[in-house]
Order: sequence, then structure tokens, then C-alpha cells
Amino acid sequence: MIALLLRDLTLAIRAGGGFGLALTFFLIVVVLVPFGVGPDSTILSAIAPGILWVGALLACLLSLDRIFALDHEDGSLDLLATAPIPLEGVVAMKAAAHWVTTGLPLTLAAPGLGMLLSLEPAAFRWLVLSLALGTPALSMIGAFGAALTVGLKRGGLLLSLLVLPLYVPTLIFGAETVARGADGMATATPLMMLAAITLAAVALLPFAAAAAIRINLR
Amino acid sequence: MIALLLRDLTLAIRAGGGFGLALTFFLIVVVLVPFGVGPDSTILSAIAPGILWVGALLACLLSLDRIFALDHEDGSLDLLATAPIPLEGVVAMKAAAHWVTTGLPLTLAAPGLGMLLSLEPAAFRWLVLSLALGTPALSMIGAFGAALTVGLKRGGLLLSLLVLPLYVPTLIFGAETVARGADGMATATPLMMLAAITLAAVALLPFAAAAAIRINLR
Amino acid sequence: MSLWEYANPTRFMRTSGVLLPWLWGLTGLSLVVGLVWGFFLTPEAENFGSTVKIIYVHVPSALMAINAWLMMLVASLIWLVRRHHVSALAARAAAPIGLTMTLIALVTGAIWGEPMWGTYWAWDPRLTSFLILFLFYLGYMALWEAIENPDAAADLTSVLCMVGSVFALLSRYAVNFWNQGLHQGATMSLDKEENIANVYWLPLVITMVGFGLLFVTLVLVRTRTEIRARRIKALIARERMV
Amino acid sequence: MIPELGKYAGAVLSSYGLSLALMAGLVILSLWRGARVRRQLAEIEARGKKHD
Amino acid sequence: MRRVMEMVVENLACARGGVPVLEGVSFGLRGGQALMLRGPNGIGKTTLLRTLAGLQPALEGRISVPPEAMAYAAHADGLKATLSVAENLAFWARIFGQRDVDTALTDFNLGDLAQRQAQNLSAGQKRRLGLARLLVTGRPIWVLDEPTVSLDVASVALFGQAVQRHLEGGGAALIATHIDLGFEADELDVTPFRAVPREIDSFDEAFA
Amino acid sequence: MRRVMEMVVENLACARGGVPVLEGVSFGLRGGQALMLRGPNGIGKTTLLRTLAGLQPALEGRISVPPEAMAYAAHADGLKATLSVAENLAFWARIFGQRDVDTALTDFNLGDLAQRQAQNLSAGQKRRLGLARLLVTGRPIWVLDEPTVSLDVASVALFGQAVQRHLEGGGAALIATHIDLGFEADELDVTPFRAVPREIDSFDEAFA
Ligand code: HEM
Ligand SMILES: Nc1ncnc2c1ncn2[C@@H]1O[C@H](COP(=O)(O)OP(=O)(O)OP(=O)(O)O)[C@@H](O)[C@H]1O
Ligand SMILES: Nc1ncnc2c1ncn2[C@@H]1O[C@H](COP(=O)(O)OP(=O)(O)OP(=O)(O)O)[C@@H](O)[C@H]1O
Ligand SMILES: [Mg+2]
Ligand SMILES: [Mg+2]
Repeated sequence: MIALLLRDLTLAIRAGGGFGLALTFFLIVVVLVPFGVGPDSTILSAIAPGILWVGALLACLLSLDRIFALDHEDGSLDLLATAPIPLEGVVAMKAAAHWVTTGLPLTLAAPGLGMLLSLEPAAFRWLVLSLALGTPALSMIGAFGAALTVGLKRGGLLLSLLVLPLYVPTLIFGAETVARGADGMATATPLMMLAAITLAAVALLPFAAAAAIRINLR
Repeated sequence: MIALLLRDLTLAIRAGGGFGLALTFFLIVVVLVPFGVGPDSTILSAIAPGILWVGALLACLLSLDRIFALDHEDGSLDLLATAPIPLEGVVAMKAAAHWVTTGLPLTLAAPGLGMLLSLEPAAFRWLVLSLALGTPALSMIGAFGAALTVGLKRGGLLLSLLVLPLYVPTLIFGAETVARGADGMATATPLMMLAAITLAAVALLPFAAAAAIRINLR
Repeated sequence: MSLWEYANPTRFMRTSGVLLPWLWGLTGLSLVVGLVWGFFLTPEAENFGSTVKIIYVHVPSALMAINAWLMMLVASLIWLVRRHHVSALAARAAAPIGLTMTLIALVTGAIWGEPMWGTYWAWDPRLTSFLILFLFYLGYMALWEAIENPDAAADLTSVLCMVGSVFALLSRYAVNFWNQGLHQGATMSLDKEENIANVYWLPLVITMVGFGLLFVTLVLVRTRTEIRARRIKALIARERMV
Repeated sequence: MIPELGKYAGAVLSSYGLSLALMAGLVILSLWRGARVRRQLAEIEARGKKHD
Repeated sequence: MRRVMEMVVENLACARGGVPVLEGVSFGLRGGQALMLRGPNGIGKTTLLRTLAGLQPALEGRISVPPEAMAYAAHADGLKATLSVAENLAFWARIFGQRDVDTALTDFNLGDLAQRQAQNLSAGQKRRLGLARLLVTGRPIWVLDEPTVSLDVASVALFGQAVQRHLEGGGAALIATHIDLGFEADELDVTPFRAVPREIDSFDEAFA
Repeated sequence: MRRVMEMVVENLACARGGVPVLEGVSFGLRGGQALMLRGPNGIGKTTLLRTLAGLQPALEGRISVPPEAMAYAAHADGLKATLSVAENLAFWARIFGQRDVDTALTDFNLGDLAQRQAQNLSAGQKRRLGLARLLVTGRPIWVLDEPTVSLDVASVALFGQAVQRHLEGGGAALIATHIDLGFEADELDVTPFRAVPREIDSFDEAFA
């Protein structure tokens, strides 16, 4: 199963900077918002936590449909489903590879982008912490959505539609953590909720996703 | 060439609500922002023009990679390139089909979403007008980006990366129009700039895009 | 004979065929009585003015919007556990009704909000969770449409319905963090009967019954249609084989 | 006939109107599709009988 | 070296897109045996093979086969365009818990291409790589769907030798194909098993 | 009815991925003639056909052919999964300015499948549809890359008849294939034209 993780990471890198792309997309979303909203820094710093989280979420989302689609198109998914590793493991590994190529770099780069949006200095570590705790859930939920839509033509937009409502709790708790951190309030509750969502998603969704893939392969 | 437009629209509808999906994505982006930023309506109404334009832009962006990718995968693009219609016409028709399935419904739905973000009532018609003038440029620029990346694996994120900087001028003038409209200021200049961008894009980019496709097919 | 046998398609078609005329009648009756009573015969309320009459469409539709999702959840579970086709098709049939009910609750709420709160829309927890519900309905229906194989579609939408329900509950909890509800609390809720005068209470109950009956009736009608559509599919496939 | 609604007439009437319209739309759509599918089924069943 | 494998299929019915295509299919496959599935386009060979491989459920009937004994190769090869030939094989070998990749490379004459990216192979070279994958699964029963598509005469011969070696080692092969593969094998024509439509009288029967 | 068509290829060299694969290819193709391209896997048949079809530039040499005379059919069929068989054909007919789709349907025995979505076809049925597309282009020179992959014997015969009719109507066909198509045709083995690597002595020559 490690072989699968390594392969997916290799593929991401070969395909032209797997790590860089999600990151650059994140950067561009964060840069676009001031263009749209205007450069007023009081407004910007008020909306910074939310925008950063929304940006991370969209950067995640954009790369979701490729989690299984490529493997489905070239027949690898059929072969993996008949291979001697459990499909649940395949799903978990694919979600992990997705996280390493998107969630992880986003987490590491977030402080720099926070600066662009005049985020309160106090909030930086909360931003990093909340992203580190929350992005694994985004990848896992996304893998579930991708499993539901694998093999459907133009699954991409349908996937967004299915996944975005599922992202709402993560987004709220994530942005809330940063916002509270910026105001110097207690952040324990939203952080705990984030951690709980991530744990539950990682523990349960691989099974749902594997079931969905089996159904879609029929 | 009309045949091509009709086919693309049929395909979009067959694929399950071609018109609905971009729209729903727009809706969801607009909805996510308050989840991230929080429910305060003064802040929301200040950032509404920018967010609406960024949302429209992202909704467009997400469906871009399908403009040529599907036709490339199944070999149709090779065949279209050897067919007796100019490749420039093919590109223009594909961009038109993309606009009809994304830009047009977004324009029509924008007022409803403006309400969700507490947009100033005075700004509604400027929002619709600016979207109507600006989204054709988004589709055409997007088709150019899609042509550049057609055939590349994981072209999706690379495409976003290439296209987003090209979208910046449209975004700035579009959001500016709405913001000025909300403040009751003159909107003629940004509107004219929008119209100019759209005209230039529609007049020139089909040639660039067709050239890019020819190179990618080699 | 167990209850499950009603989930047999033939039997379902027969039973529902007998029931439907009565259901239509009852639905029409209770809706007309409730709405006419509510609209024409109730007085204005102190701080609401005449807008209180909106309650007779707003509350029942909000109630049914949630109940429809619950019914879909139960039907999905039954399909996954016992694989009764009628159950899966009933869930599919209920979704557009739930969507319409959600839409009615949102629209009437928005219209009501303008005079009461001075805005059509606010990011109040209750309103927000309805918006999410709306999105779930859309996604659920889109997934049904997108999948060709009917059994696979039933399976996948059932999984979505269950996972989605968990996340919908989570969102409901999460939006409470904002903690600035404009929306009416349970001031008029059923368990605190004394808070609402009988003049409003009785017609409200009747419209709620009416909306509930309308839901049941439409689910039956639409499920029958879905069963017929499946039969058409099977017949066409058979023709293809010969 | 219509009761005195005061300054809120617009709100009350439009919410009733929209609700009823949406419900009527749903009912009509359901019945219409039901009738269409029923007709198609009858057609196909008849066709099948002819074949045998 | 290997356990002797046996696959028994009894009265199998399978469907595609909810439509039954084959029914009453029964056959046995011993270690050392190769069986050619024959039948015109669209009869249901692919559907049958997918059912046997466990990718879709059977409508009725019984498939008895040792667990994890089958290696399935479909129309699509499951190759990653940006990985080299050797990397592609090594990946599948690891997934199936094997190590040795070189035999597969030499057997299908891919040695010279080992460092080439899969996207830079010709149609036939790609197919050879897809077939080489079978050797690194280490599985005794091969289930192959039109394996020799796009192959030239020399490569078809290579494939024949590989199958023969596999059979001699106690393996078995079930191959759907339209052309002559140039080696001795039993044949099974699936045409007689075409599913006959059943009467659909009541609403129940609309649901398979 | 049709102009008599002629294609002349002189001293053609073509490259794949920047690497020259064939050089010095010369041949002529008259109306009424079918020419089979032969050669082992990876020699460069696909590359040659793509060059002739104008999808990639030639390294050197001359291709003389009337404008808009060629219909190219590649490994991929260019079918839309969600359109029906008839809709797929009608689309390509309109793109090529033709109307008639029925001849193509009957010639490739697709009449019964006309209303079926392309995604619900078997591999061979899809291929038949891909070939039927040639008939609705109305073009005189067919350039085909392994057209009979996945086809059963009956369908190969249908294809043979279609080519024969096309030749009788004054058309021409250039077909790359590994198997015997069962009708008379000239053959051209491209193996002798394999490009020999040139000395790369100065920096200039690194750029072909
Ligand atoms: C789009 C906006 C709105 C939505 C989605 C919405 C949704 C809901 C929901 C879900 C209920 C609960 C039904 C129940 O638990 O029995 C409800 C009840 C109610 N709503 Fe709204 N509402 C909205 C706007 C409004 C507005 C603007 C008002 C008036 C100012 C209002 C007044 C009420 C009242 C009085 C009740 C009954 C309270 C109760 O029994 O708990 N709603 N609404
Ligand atoms: N989704 C679907 N709905 C209905 N029928 C389908 C569907 N998909 C495939 N079919 C039909 O099922 C039959 C069996 O297809 P299958 O691919 O198994 O044939 P095959 O024997 O492998 O043919 P080939 O030799 O052409 O590959 C075909 O007639 C095909 O048209
Ligand atoms: N991007 C590339 N870079 C270098 N070499 C390549 C590239 N793509 C393909 N090749 C090589 O070019 C040669 C010609 O390939 P081509 O597909 O034309 O062969 P073919 O004659 O059609 O073979 P087949 O019969 O297998 O289809 C092959 O040896 C292939 O390995
Ligand atoms: Mg097949
Ligand atoms: Mg080739």
C-alpha cells in the first residue's frame, strides 16, 4: 500500500510540480480577492481568516476529481479492485497522497499568504494549526465525493456540488478558530471539533468510499 | 459549425443538467464565503461585488478543462482538426457553448445571489450588466487556456494557473463597475473597458487558441 | 403477512392505486380549510401585523422540508438493508418534493424577513441550515440523474443521503457558533401550546396536516411513476434482446 | 372579499401566491410526468403484445 | 511449485447495464488448461470476464475459484503515461507482493524500452507492457480480454510462448479473442448462451 | 461521380516526440487502389499516418494530395458516450457537409443499434460505429490506423466490402494493419525506411 502512496506522489510530481500547483492556485485566489474587494486593509483583515480557509478549500476541491478519475480511465482502478489489497486501503492511500500534495503545502504556505491579506499577527499560529488539523478531513471527504462520481462523465462539477455542503462544518470551525485567535479568544472548542471531524472522517469514510467505488465499477 | 454548438449543448444537457451545475457551483461559492467570513451584514455588503465576481470567475474556471479535454481523449479533436471547418471556428463554437452553459446562467442568477450577500439594491443592475459584458471574455480566455493545456495530464490545475492572471483585468473592471454602481458613482469607464476586453478576446483569441491546439496535437 | 410485503412493486401499485383518490380528497380538503381559515379568518397579531398569516405556509413547509429528508433517510436505509426497490424509488420520488418545500420555506421566510428584520436574508443559523438542506437536495437529485444503472444509482444516493445527514447535523451545530439568531425561537412551538392563541393554533395544525398529506400523496404518485419508468426500461431492454 | 391586510398586503399576498404557485407547479409536473410515463408504458406493452 | 488451480463455473447468468446478456454458462478450467472464449461482437464476452473477475455481481449461478487466484487484463491496460516501463511493472509487482520484474521485461521483449515513459510507446508496445503485467501478478488464473489487439506477428508469438510457459507451470488461462493465437487450446463458443428474454408481466419483474 | 484522386508521397521523413522514426518513404496511391502499410510494432506506422493526415509536420519530403481529400481514422474513435449511434453519425455528417446517414448504418449493420447510446456498445460495436463514420465524411482517401481491432470475422468482412465499394467508386485507402483483411490489396512494408540515427557532431544538429 505504501507502493500506491509512492506511486501517486511520483505521478503528482511527474505531472509537473504536484506540490506547486495547488499552492499556486491558493496564492492566486488569495491575490484575486483584494482585486475584487479593493485594497482597504481593515476590511481585508476582517475577512482574512474566512478567505484563507475558503481559498484552501477551493484549492483542495479543484484537484479532487483527479483522485480516481485518471485511474478509472486507464483501467488501473479495475485492476486495483482485483488486487490483493483492500479497496479501503486504496482509498485511504489516495486521500493521503492528495493531502500530501495539497493540504500539506497549503498549511505550510498559509502564514505567508495571511500576510498578504493583513491577517492579525496573533492569528498566524491558529491559522496553521487549524489548517493542519482540518485539511486531512477535506482530502478524505473529497475522496469520498470522488468515489461517488467516479466514471460519470463531467463528474467534476457534480463532485463540487456534492462535496461543498460536506465541507461546510470544517470550514466554519476552521475559520472560527482563526477568527477567535485573531481576537484573542479561546479557540479550544472549534479546534476540538475540527480534530473530531478529521478523526471521524479518516476512520469511517474509507469504508463508504470503497463501497461507492465497488458500486461504480459494476 | 452550428452542428458543433448544438452537439456541445446536447452533450452538456445529457451529462446531467449542464446549465444547472455551473450555477450551483456559483451558488455554493457565494454561500461559502459567509460561512468563512461570518454573518455580519455590513462586512458582507462591502465585499459583495468582489466576491460575486470572484465566484463567477471560479465557476467558469472549474468547467474550463472540459472544453477540449473530453474531445481530445476520445479522439474527436484529431478528427475535428482534419474536418472541413476551420479550427478557429471550432474554438469559437466551443467557447460559445461554454458561455451558454456557464456565463449566461450565472448572469441570470446573479441578482438572487447578490441578495444573499446583502448587496446594495442600487448595484443589482450593474452586476447583471457587467456579468453579461464580461463573462464572454472569461469563456474565450478560458478556451485559449484550455487549448494551451489540452492533452497534458493533470492539466486542470495548470490551466487555472495560466488562466487566472489573464482573468485579472476582467475581474477588476467587473467588480469596479458593481462597486461604483453600489455607491451611485459613474460606471461608464469600467463598463467600456469590459466591453473592449470582450471584443478583443472574441476577435483575436480564437486564432491563438487554434494555433495552440495544432501544436498540441502534433 | 409482514409489513414488508407492501414493498413488493405489484402490491404497492395496487394498494396505492386504491388509496390515492382518498388521499387527494383529504389533501385538498385540509389544505383548503386550513389555508382559507388562516388567510381569511384569523386576526392580526400584535407585533406582526397581518404578516402573521404567512405562518400558515411558512411553518408547514419548513416542517415538511425536514420531514422529507428524514423520510428519504429511512427509505435509503431500508433499501441498503433489505433491498426493497420501492423504498429506493420512494426516496427518489420524495427529493423534488422536499426541494420544493425547502424553497417555499426559504421564499416565504425571505418575504417575511423584509418587513420584520428589514432584510430579505440574514445569516441566521436556522436560515443557514435550510440553505444547506437545499444544497443537499440538489446534490442528491443531481446524483440520481447522473447515474445510468438504476441499482447503482440507488446505492450511491443512499450512501450520500446517510453521510450527508451526518454532515447536515454537524453544520447545524456549527452555525450555532455565530450565535446571533434573528429567527423566532420556539415561541410558537407545539410543546409550548400556551404561547400561541387558539385562533392561530387550530388552522396552523390543519395546514400542517394538509402539507403532510400533500407530501404523502405526491410521494405515492411519483413513486408509481418511477416504478412504471423502470418497467418501461425493462421492456425496452427485453425488446432489444429479441 | 380579501381581508384588510394593511401595509403588509404585498408581503402576505406574494408569499401565499408564490407558495401556491410552487406547490401547484410541483403537483402539475408530477401528474404530467406520471401521465406521460403511463402512456409510454401502455404503448410499449401494446407493441410487445403485437410481437408475440 | 504452485498449487494446482481450478475454476468451476455453473449456470452463470450475467447482465450489462441491467440487461441480462448471457445465461446458463457452465464450464471448468483446470491448471494447465487454456480456454478460448469465442463469440461475435456484442455477445457478452467482456461482461462474462468482468463477472468472473469479481468486478460485477452475477445475476445467478455459481463461480467457484480459489480466493485471489485471478489476474484480469481488460481492453484498457492500466498504465501510467508518465511512469517508465520498468516503473509501471515494479508498481504492479509490489501491489501483488512480488519482486521480480526482469523476467516479465525479457519475456515480452521490453528490455530496450525499460526506461521509456509509457506515453512514448506505440500501440503495440503499450499492449506488450500490459501483458507483461500479468507475469508480475504471480497469479495462476489469467482472465484476458482480447489480449493481442494491436500486436504484430512476432509479439503474438511472444504472447503465445508466455501463455504456454504459464500453463506448464500449472497456471490456467481464459482468453476472449476473435483471432487465431497460434497455439493449441480448448474453445468455448458463448453464442448458445445468449440470454433469452423472459416475459415481464407484473411490475415485480421489472426489477432484476 | 467523384474526381479521381491521387496521393503522392516522396522521400518523406517523420518524427515522433522529436525522434525521427521513418525516412525516405515514397509511394503513390491512385483512385481505386488500396495500400496496406505493414511493419512491426513501433516502427512508425501511426506516426506516418498522422503526418499524412496533416496532424503533425513532416521533417522533410513532400506530400502531394488534393486539399480536403483525406478522412483519418485513428486508434480512438471520436465517439461521444452520451449520444446515440445515429446522433454520433449525424454530427460527423453535418461537420463534413453530408446528409445521408442511413447507408453508413446499414453498411456496418448498425441499424438495430441506431438509438443506443454509444457508451452502451461493446468494443466491437464501437469500432463498427467508428468505421461507419468514414462513410459520412464523403472523402475519397481513407487513412486508417488498425481499423479492424476488436472486430469479429463477420464485421471484418463487412469492413472489407465497404472498402471495396469505396474503391469501386473511385476512392483510395491507406491502411495500417497487422492482420489479414481478406481482400486483395497492394502492400508496403515500412521496415526498410526505419530512420538511421545521424551523427550529432555539432550543436546545430541537435535541433532537427
Ligand atoms: C428564509 C428565511 C427563513 C427560513 C429558512 C425559516 C425557517 C424556519 C424553520 C425551519 C422553522 C421551524 C419550523 C418548526 O420547527 O416547527 C420556522 C418557523 C418559524 N419561522 Fe421561520 N424561517 C425564515 C424566516 C422567517 C422570518 C423572516 C420570520 C418572521 C419574522 C419567521 C418566523 C417564523 C415563525 C414565527 C416560526 C414558528 C416558530 C416555531 O414554531 O418554532 N421565519 N422557520
Ligand atoms: N449499459 C448498457 N445497457 C444495455 N446494454 C449494454 C450496455 N452496455 C453494453 N451493452 C450491451 O451488452 C452486450 C454485451 O457487451 P460486451 O461488451 O460484453 O460484448 P463482447 O462480447 O465483449 O463484445 P466485443 O467482442 O465487441 O468486445 C452488447 O450487446 C452491448 O451492446
Ligand atoms: N514521445 C516520444 N518520444 C520518443 N519516441 C517515441 C515517442 N512516442 C513514440 N515513440 C516511438 O516512436 C516509434 C513509432 O511509434 P508508432 O506509434 O508510430 O508505431 P506504430 O508503427 O504505429 O506501432 P504499432 O504497430 O505498435 O501501433 C515507436 O518506437 C515509439 O516507441
Ligand atoms: Mg469485449
Ligand atoms: Mg500504431
